[in-house]
Amino acid sequence: MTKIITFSKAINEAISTAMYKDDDVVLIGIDVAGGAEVDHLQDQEAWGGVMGVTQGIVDKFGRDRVIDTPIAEAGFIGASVTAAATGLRPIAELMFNDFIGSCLDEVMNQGAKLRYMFGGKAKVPLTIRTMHGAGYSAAAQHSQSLYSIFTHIPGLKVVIPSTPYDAKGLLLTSIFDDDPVIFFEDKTLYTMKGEVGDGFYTIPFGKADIKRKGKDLTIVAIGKMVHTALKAANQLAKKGFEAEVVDPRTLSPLDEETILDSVAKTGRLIIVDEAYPRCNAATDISAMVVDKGFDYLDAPIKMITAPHSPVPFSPSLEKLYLPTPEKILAAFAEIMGDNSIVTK
Amino acid sequence: MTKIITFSKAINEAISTAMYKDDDVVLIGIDVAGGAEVDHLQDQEAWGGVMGVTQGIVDKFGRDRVIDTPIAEAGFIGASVTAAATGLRPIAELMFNDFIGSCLDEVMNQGAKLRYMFGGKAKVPLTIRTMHGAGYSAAAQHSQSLYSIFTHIPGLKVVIPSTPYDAKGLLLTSIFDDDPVIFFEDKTLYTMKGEVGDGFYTIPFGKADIKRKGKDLTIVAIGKMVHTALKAANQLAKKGFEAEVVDPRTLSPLDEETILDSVAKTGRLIIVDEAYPRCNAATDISAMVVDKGFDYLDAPIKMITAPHSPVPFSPSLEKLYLPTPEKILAAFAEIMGDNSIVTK
Amino acid sequence: MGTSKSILASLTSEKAKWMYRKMLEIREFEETVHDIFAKGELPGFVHLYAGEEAVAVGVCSHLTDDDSITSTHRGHGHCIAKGCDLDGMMAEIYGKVTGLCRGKGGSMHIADIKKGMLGANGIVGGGFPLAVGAGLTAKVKKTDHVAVCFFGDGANNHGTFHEAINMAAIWNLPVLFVAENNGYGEASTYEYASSCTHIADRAAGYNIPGEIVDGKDLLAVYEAAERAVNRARKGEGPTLLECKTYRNYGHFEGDTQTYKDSEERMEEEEQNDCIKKFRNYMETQGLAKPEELDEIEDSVKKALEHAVKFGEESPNPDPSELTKDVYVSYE
Amino acid sequence: MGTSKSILASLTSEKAKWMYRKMLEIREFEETVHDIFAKGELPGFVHLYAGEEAVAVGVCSHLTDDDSITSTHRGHGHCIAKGCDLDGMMAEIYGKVTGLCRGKGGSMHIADIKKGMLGANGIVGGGFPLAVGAGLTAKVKKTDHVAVCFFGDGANNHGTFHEAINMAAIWNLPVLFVAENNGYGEASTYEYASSCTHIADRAAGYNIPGEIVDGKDLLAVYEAAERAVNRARKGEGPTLLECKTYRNYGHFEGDTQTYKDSEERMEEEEQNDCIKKFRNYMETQGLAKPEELDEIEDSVKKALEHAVKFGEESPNPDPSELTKDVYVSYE
Ligand SMILES: Cc1ncc(C[n+]2csc(CCOP(=O)(O)OP(=O)(O)O)c2C)c(N)n1
Ligand SMILES: Cc1ncc(C[n+]2csc(CCOP(=O)(O)OP(=O)(O)O)c2C)c(N)n1
Ligand SMILES: [Mg+2]
Ligand SMILES: [Mg+2]
Repeated sequence: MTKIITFSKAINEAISTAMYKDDDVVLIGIDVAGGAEVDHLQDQEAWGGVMGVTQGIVDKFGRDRVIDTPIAEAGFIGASVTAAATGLRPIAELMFNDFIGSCLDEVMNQGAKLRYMFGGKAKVPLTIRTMHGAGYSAAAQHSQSLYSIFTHIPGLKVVIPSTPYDAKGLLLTSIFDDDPVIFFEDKTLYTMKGEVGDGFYTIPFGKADIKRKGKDLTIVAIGKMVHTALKAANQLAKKGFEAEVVDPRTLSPLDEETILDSVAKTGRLIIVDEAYPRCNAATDISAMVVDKGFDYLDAPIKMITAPHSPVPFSPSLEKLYLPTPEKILAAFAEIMGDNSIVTK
Repeated sequence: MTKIITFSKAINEAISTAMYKDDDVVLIGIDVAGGAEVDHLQDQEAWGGVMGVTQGIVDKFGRDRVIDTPIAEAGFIGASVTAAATGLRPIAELMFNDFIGSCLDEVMNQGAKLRYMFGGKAKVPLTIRTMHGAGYSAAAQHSQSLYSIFTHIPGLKVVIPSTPYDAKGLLLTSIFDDDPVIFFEDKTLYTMKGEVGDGFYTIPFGKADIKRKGKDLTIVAIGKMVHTALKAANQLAKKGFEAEVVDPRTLSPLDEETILDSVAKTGRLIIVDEAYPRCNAATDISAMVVDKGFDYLDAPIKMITAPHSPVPFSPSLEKLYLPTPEKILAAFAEIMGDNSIVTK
Repeated sequence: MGTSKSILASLTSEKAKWMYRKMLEIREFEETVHDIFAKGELPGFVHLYAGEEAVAVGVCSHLTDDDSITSTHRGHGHCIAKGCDLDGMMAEIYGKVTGLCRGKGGSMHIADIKKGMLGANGIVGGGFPLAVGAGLTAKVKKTDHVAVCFFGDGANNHGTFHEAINMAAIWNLPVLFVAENNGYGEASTYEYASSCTHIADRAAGYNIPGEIVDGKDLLAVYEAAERAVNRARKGEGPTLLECKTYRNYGHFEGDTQTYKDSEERMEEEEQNDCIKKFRNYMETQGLAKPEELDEIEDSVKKALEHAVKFGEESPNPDPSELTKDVYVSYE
Repeated sequence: MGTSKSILASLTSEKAKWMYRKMLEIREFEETVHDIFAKGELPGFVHLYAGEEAVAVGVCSHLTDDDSITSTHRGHGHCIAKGCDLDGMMAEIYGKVTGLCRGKGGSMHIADIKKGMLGANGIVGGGFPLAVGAGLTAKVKKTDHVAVCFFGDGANNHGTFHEAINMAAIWNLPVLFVAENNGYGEASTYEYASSCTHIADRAAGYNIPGEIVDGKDLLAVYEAAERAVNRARKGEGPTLLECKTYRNYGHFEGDTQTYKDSEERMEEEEQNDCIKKFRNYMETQGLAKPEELDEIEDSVKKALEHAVKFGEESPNPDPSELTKDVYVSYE
């Protein structure tokens, strides 16, 4: 059975499903319930996170398992690491991924390294949910897309869904995975609707999803950029080119095979990544393809990313900041040496 | 006039030279002097940093300008950001780059973004010196090479010298630059000796240095890896191949032109980067060359990096962890399809 | 208003009117933003300072442009009290190139370095070390400038609170830490999130003075801040000043505030309003005539009308601004 | 040794001998490591715990394997007191595959989860939140396990101290924060870096008990820790226990310790040695005969000889270990 629900609701469902299934799953973060210890407040009216994504969870599972924290990211993310190592399976919410600045040590030097440093004798079944992405005029400290940093760090698994269906299945996989996972939610996708399966289902890590089939061009697109890529693909189709849109879904592990197979078929690759352009997932995927699939390539690999600057507040600038279908078309026109693709 | 001194002494000289030149330059960090307020301790016996790099500086400039801090990286790095914005020109020491986990916010969300977020109305002339690199059995939390993370972040300039000469000149450029700079010092290079100029000199950012000329292969190598690359180049020379070794010296800004020119000449590129393999400087440079110099390439670009795992403590494993000349030769043999390069 | 004789004596009519005007500017600014945000005309996240005016104004009344402040996500009040231009602020919130940050910062990042306003801050706790840095510059350069760090009760539990206050204390820096305890961090109460009874109680752990004042009472804030700023200027080190206050609006615009009690709101927003109380005080003490105060009100209203028009009508930043001012020079 | 009657009564000869043995194991371990490091036979950075034995042993004597501890860069003493195997520890320091972490952690990362030893830590302040996490598990799972966080006087100024203690306090977690105030963080004195007179003074800011004991007096630590652990087990929340102590060696091996005073060293290392004092106490109180204690000494010496031989002779990790155990499954 499936139904049509929002991205936000899909995440909410994954959390309750996991919490029903396993008592060790707890939800922890700033105002994940909201209003702890407020007398008159009924739990069903609680905030459920600053964007309301976890609304209703405290109602079902109580405040022992839905834990509001002080504004102390190092404190509660660090605590979640050892809560995981000592028997719980926490879902910790790092409200905006930009706040990693307050708790990188706990993620990078503790959570990600325990298993290895301890010779395999520790496990850290921790999922960190976090919001990212520009487009809401949230300005430079609330709009970043920092998954490249986490992809750089060994010991973390990095998940970034583009649809409600994927969000639910990947979040359930994350929660029941025995390693620390960072789960990225694009805040501008929360209201997006899509078909989602009922009950418990998982989507394996390291398996890309081909969101559209094509033979003339491969577009690897990350998170929300999948939709930008699909728009570009539709426009290209009108011009007689069939683009294949590959959604890696997890950046660590990365499904190299699916990407390489697609490029082997199309000979051309454009990567769309909303992140800053240097040392990002786009460069990572490009370098991988050049290393392992050089002979498949008929043209340079193009990367459509943000410019090398912080996210501007002004909506007029932010619009220019983000990758667009037009930028994808222009890149394709360039590698095809065919300007009519953009002019016609 | 020049002289032969260690990498460590070259950095020490750059700091004193800058502090003599400009009273606004201050040195701040944990035990950068050492022994603050210890009665019997003469300043000339002070620690001068955990590796002794800043020994003698407090002697020359006093404790008003050489400031020991508590173990509070967020505190003193954050303070350095606004000390810079309000009139000083601080050199802050983040002892090991691994400790960025305690102060990423101050670097990424404050220091790097102020100028942009404030519409160009702030300047942040801050230099953060930090140690990196494996090879001393310092284990997973004291051996990382995290410059890729900083290269990802717009607003930071990223410097990584490979010789005493470059270290002094680049550090002086850093200190007098009006933007935040992260200056990486490989701890295993401190004892390396080399020729260094007397007095004040600077080396511009964004200008790579060709450490060895060659026509058959370009090796772009970062920091200490320059020496690994030079060793490989010497071995290759014996086999009749001339490798060009390019040292970018600054990763942000990156001298794309010099790299592209070299690849245009050689047609082959190997990048040596001690960092973790995903989303690192090697992938960044590879992707740039594929984007802008695709037609120059006769072979896949190979990247010699650490594996995707934390740095192991055991010396027997750490040796395997690091890039070596042998790994470079093997990669070259692979792209030449000529196994005799490694066997002979 | 329980205020000591010394203040009554030193408080000139001019200063009192300046403070009244600043409080009104803040209130009017926030109510205006509230209205236009509700109409969907403003982009981004907005956090309003209405209700807490006495804190920013009482403290900043002792500062000059050479003194620095650091602020929070709820920064409009601090900006106005520190002398930022209303037109430039409003244009910034509209994302226009005439904004104080050329539209690139927005509500959460308004700054004006020339006025000593080192920026609102999107990171809770971000301001603590930044205030210490300004204090450090003052110490190294041997000026008598002071730095003020405004922060919320929620921020009081962030690690930077601890690191920064300890540093300011051991270095005896001219920094004033001003807690704006409005009872809530987002939807969490102060009592839930903080293990201390009063934020000021934590001062003892740093061997610095900690003081609690009624943050709704402008003169109480004014007086306590005067003492603390004087100590700082004289090289006597930092102070932790806790102001008990209340925010009239939600955490951000759009917040339904289910966690607040309606009686509590009534009392705080109506009976205990800092502006009403101060107006009443000025009138009864003869510091200003009602007409004068009405005139200020009118003038502030006009200033805000002007600011909105200015914000609305100003042009967007040029596309070239997108990548400008990331570095001094760097292609 | 100034110790209360109740302890005298409850302290069995067996327990006393166990504590004596553990302190000796630590001392002997550290002196052995000191010697072999000086010979250049050990890789990496090593920080020795000698001089502070009474703290780790006095606290851990109240813990079982189900209780957790978090530790520091100076972690050998905590490991031994918590029951880690000496052979496995020494092999770890040698980087051998028989080490507790298969040689992949080293001195700064020795851990043994089964023993409740959640790891030494290369990050100063890293242990605070980790201890809270173990305490949180105990609370959620409703066990009576406790967690202990050992930390240095230097760490006391790191932001994690503040965040973690506040969290433990508001949630009333079974966590004991044990300050090992040895007077120095690297080459900086406690007095320079810390604005508080005593670390325990900071407890008041979290509304939790703060207590100061002579960390050179095993029984003083033992007694105070007993109270705190009992409170924690009964659900009465966290305690901050400050132990005044001294490290006999440098910050790390190789440190010339110019910042220390030679008289101070003499007094602390010789006159005020925790092990000598406890041996003396045991003898005068009739808790053990001198011969028994000599026998323990011999046995510990032998155990260390065995550990060194084991460490030296054990094989290096297989090359395949390089990329193993980064993930459960992930090619
Ligand atoms: C490091 C960090 N964590 C969380 C947030 C999200 N956040 C923004 S404001 C806020 C509440 C702040 O409360 P308080 O300090 O009391 O200030 P107030 O809003 O009451 O003025 C939170 C949690 C943030 N911006 N930064
Ligand atoms: C976050 C961080 N900053 C700095 C260091 C470097 N460092 C290692 S130990 C140490 C001193 C610690 O002092 P203290 O907490 O008193 O412990 P002690 O060494 O006296 O046992 C420092 C500064 C570190 N490891 N981690
Ligand atoms: Mg508040
Ligand atoms: Mg110490």
